[in-house]
Amino acid sequence: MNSSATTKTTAVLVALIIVVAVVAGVGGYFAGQSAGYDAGYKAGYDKGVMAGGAKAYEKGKSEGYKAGYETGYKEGLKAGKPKGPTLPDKIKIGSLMCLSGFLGPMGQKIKLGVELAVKEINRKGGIAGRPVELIVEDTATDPKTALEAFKKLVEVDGCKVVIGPMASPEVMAIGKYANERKVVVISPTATSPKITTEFPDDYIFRTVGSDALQGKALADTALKKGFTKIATLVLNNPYGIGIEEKAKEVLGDKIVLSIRYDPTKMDFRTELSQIKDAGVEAVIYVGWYEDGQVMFRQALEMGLDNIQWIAAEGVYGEPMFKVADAAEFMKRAVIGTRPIAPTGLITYKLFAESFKKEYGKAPTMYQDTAYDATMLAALAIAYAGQYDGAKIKDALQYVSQYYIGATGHKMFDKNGDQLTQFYEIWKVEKVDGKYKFVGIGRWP
Amino acid sequence: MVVVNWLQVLFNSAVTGSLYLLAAVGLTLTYGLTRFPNFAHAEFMALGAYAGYTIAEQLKLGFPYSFIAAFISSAALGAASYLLVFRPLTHRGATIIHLMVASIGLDFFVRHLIKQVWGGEQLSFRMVWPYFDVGPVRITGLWVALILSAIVMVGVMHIVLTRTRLGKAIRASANNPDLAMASGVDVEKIALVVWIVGAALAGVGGLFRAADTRLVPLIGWEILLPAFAVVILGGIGSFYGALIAAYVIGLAENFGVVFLVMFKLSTDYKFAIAFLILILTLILKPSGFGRLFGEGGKVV
Amino acid sequence: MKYKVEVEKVSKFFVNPNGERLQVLDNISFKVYDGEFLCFVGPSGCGKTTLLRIIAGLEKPSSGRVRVEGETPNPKKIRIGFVFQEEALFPWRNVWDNIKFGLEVRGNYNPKIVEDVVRLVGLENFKSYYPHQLSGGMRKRVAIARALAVNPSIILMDEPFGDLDAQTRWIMHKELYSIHEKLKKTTILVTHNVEEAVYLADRVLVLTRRPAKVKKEIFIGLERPRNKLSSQFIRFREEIIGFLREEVPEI
Amino acid sequence: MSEPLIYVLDMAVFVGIFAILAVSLNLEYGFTGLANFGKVAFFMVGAYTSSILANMGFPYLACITVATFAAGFVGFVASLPALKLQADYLAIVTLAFGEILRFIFKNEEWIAGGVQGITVPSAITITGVPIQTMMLIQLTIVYAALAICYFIAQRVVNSPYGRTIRAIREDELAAQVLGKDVFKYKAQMFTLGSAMAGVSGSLFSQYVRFIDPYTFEPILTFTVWMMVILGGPANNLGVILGAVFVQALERGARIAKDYLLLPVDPHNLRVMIIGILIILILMYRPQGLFRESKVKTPALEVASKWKKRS
Repeated sequence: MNSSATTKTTAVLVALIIVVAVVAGVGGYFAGQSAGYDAGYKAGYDKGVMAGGAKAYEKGKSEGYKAGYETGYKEGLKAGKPKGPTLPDKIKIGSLMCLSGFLGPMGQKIKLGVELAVKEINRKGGIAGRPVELIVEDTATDPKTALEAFKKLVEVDGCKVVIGPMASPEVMAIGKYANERKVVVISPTATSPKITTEFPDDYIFRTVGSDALQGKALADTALKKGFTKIATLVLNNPYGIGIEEKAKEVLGDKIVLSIRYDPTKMDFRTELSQIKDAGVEAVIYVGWYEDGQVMFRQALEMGLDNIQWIAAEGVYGEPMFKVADAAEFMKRAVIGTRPIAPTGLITYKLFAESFKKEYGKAPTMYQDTAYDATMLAALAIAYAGQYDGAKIKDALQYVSQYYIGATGHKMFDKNGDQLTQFYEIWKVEKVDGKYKFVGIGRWP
Repeated sequence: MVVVNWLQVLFNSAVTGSLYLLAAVGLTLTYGLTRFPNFAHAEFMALGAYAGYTIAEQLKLGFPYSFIAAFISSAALGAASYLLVFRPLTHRGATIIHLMVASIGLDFFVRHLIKQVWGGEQLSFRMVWPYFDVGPVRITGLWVALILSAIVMVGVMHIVLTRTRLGKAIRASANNPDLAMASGVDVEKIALVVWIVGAALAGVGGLFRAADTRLVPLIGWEILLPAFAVVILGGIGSFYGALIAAYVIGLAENFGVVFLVMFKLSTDYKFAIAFLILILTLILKPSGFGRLFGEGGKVV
Repeated sequence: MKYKVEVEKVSKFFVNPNGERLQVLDNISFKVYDGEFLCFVGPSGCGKTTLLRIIAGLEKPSSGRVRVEGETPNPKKIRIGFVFQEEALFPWRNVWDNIKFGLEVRGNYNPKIVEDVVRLVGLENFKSYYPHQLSGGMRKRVAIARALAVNPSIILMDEPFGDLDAQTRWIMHKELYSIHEKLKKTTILVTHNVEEAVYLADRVLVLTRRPAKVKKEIFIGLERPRNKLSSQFIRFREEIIGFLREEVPEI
Repeated sequence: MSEPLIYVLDMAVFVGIFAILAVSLNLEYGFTGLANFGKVAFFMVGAYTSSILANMGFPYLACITVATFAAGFVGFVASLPALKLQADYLAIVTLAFGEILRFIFKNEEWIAGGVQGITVPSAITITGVPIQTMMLIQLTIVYAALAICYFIAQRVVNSPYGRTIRAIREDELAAQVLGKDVFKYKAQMFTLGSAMAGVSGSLFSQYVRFIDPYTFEPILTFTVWMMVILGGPANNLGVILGAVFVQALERGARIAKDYLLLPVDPHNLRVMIIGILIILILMYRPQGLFRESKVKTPALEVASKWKKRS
């Protein structure tokens, strides 16, 4: 039997199994997904291995998984059985993004992740047959404006679920109001540990790990490599400082030089000279694409590629390669961490394919978490069966236990933080004249 | 113990200073001539940078062409600002405060127009510049180009200001428009020339800043206050004062970073150094270097 | 007799910081004869300087018109010697270069002309000095020389000696008097120093508070050089001060 | 359920907070002619002082009082060197001063959390009250403060004192000649304006209940300037209407974009419109949409006579 036949058989099998296996709500989603996976595995194993083709097995598995994943979503969203008061005819999901201001450039990109999810949901028939309307508001990277925009979403549009806001201070600013008005907030990017302590056990969720975890991951990576003289170079904002503080806590006096920089300054030569002159073995670096591109280019120019740089996830992504010098520097000197799913990333691949089909380019950092946040919101609404903040909040806790998204398992703990977060350790390689990220390890 | 490569810091200061000089020359001349600080100067830099980007990256014509594009587009914006906004306002008897507020209005307008055209996303130049070591100092092609541009600009400006009738009139008008006018200089014509040249130089400065770092709509606004510090320290309307002040502030910022790191303070305060110089100059010696060196009879 | 300057019904408005129109000159008319030395006195801030600037063509009147030698004043066309209230010299130019600036701009620089005016104001030994190396009185001489160098049709002086000490001012009054005697240039001088006005002027115009109108015209029929201590001199002085006091009771 | 009313109330609260700022800038610029481009600095001092005290457990009245005095004091200290400067220098110095102050709040974590910001415990907690009622309570507090500030501003500008400061604005030299200690008057107005900004900052922090250094960028100052320029300097009612207008435009753009299909991003468009509007107003109607209010005191007669004479 040839492999294409195998695939076809698999798909048919999967579809059959799913139709049988689907139950209501998230059960349907979950069942669909796992059934698909099982079916693919089984079909691939049975047919593929029997035919002696490991390739066919792999392909069968992935095809089956894909089909199951697709169908699972579809069924999961469709099967949201109205319980009690029905869902409105049109389901409004709000989103707060930094479309202008300092994080504006980043927000413009992350918005695409949210929009992709909404498009997919509507293509699959919406939530229990109701189309989703997405309302995106600009926060101008400013807590005050974020709060104002949030109020607009809540009071004018009547949104009960809001994806965003992006920056931790913005989440801090809207948190209290969200709790008062019982509106579920899922931030795809806010990583400050302060959010956990400030808003435990409430309406604030996030699909990204707290900085405290990643700070530890970075520090452990440095320890494992045996560095004893380390510099930290971080953004002077909650993201950078959150990680820096955790890293300092772990590494203690191994850190000999700490520099916090303003990302708008963009002239880092003298800061980099300082690092060079301090004679450190490694630099723990926390930045974003925006300043990372410039920082790495200037670091290469200053000849800092002879020490090890350990970077946080802010600089993980294709845009870093747009600046040739920055890419070259990353190849030579940078390793880093980034949050990943614990069980491999076929879901990410599917997300990336869909993204590429929609926008013609590869997804970048946080577009995946934004996508997951939106998908989770939709599934929670479907599961809750009514458009009510408190119900959706409970449903969100429940569906997150089964959801495997672009960034893997997204189970929330009782604080609305990620229960488990694994980090991949990556480096950059140049293959056939093209730079790419390669995983070289995992934390913990 | 913190080890410092002072030569490198010195060179870095020259890079920073050259950028500030390009940004501040037009600002100081227009300030002297039209007698108000033009906040929209920030957008002269931004427009030059974006125009240069379009030529170099979107049309792939290369850096020299983007240089010309930056020069021309900012010059046009400078001329338009003067002819359509500031000259009519002056004719209507607007006060300094009105002119300042109007320049902020213009700044908002142009910045968001740029944002509308090029989008808010960060853009960057893909050019790769060679880099090499001279002794202990690391140097890159871009920095050399920047410093050279500043030197060439200074040389040309110096010859124009001291050798040509136009230049002498510019220098006189920027220092004391009334006196120049009473001496028979057509100050309005000179003002137009200065707005065009000043904006064009700012555009080139913006282009270098963009090539050195990246492009965002706020690119000009980010270095507007340091540029003001240069203007104030150098004495308003004084080209030579600005020349000295730009490098003084470049030095202060870069050496400041070294000390900030030594004393375990955030290097964020780097900006504050320029602002502090600005405030102290205004309070202690409002005429800045212009007077300080003018007393030697040479500067201003 | 020929009029050198004709001011007809000139009014001037400014827009204040709130956009309110602020009138500084109210329907002012007068004529200046060729070779006359005319002084304006008036309360501080009444608009004297504005009036002078309008005559020089540095500003335009809101209404009315000004004629200098029958033409609308324009510093590019009509040569005007303006001596500013504040110090107005280019600090990077030495005495010689400052004086020649007006000629340079008009493209008719001639060392002999400069030489003449330098001698006239007695700065022969200071030609290569920079402004900061000179005393206040000498800087005023440079400013006057600069104004004279372009062979102006009229000389306009805006409180030129306000910032000098009494003694130097004394000397400058004498200097100015002798220069005027020599050249017989039509001169308009704005001051709030009544003594200065009576000492120098053929005619004094007293202006009212803002918006300024011509309050009184006084011909100073005294022989020159005048004695500041003579009783007639003091009578003229007290008369003008009396008019001013009506405007500003605090004086 | 959606409650558009809350959104309207919310806007009203912000209008109130900004109106206080606009009135305070009006005192400085509109009546005294001071170009304060660092308004946000004093707003920030008020907000941080109030927040720190609230976190230490002080009652709200104490917070707002201390915030007012703190901002007034900083304003007074800043005014001593700054007010000797001419308009353009003053503008640049105050702008730079605000930025330096912001850098300090941003980088010194021990003051108030640095870049992490600081949350503000609510002074008034009444459990079981619907949000609308809470909003109304907030609204009452803010508008009471606005009323007091407005009242003080009106009293000041319509008194003989107000006459003097207007005279200073019109002609500093003349005022000086008339024996007025111009510097003292300016410093007093600057201090008063700063104190009012402190009130506004305190109300802001209490309403938003979270502040961080990013809230206090120079753009906030310019927003207030727009309110004053649009509303009409030297007209306290006008600048309040200016505040209403700017806020309404901002929120209007937010809502309009859901219903209109524009080829331009409405946020860009909004700022572009404001930019053009500022230039046009300064060119064709520099007195603002509303003219300078006439002096209203028993001494009106005297004042108008004085005005005519000058």
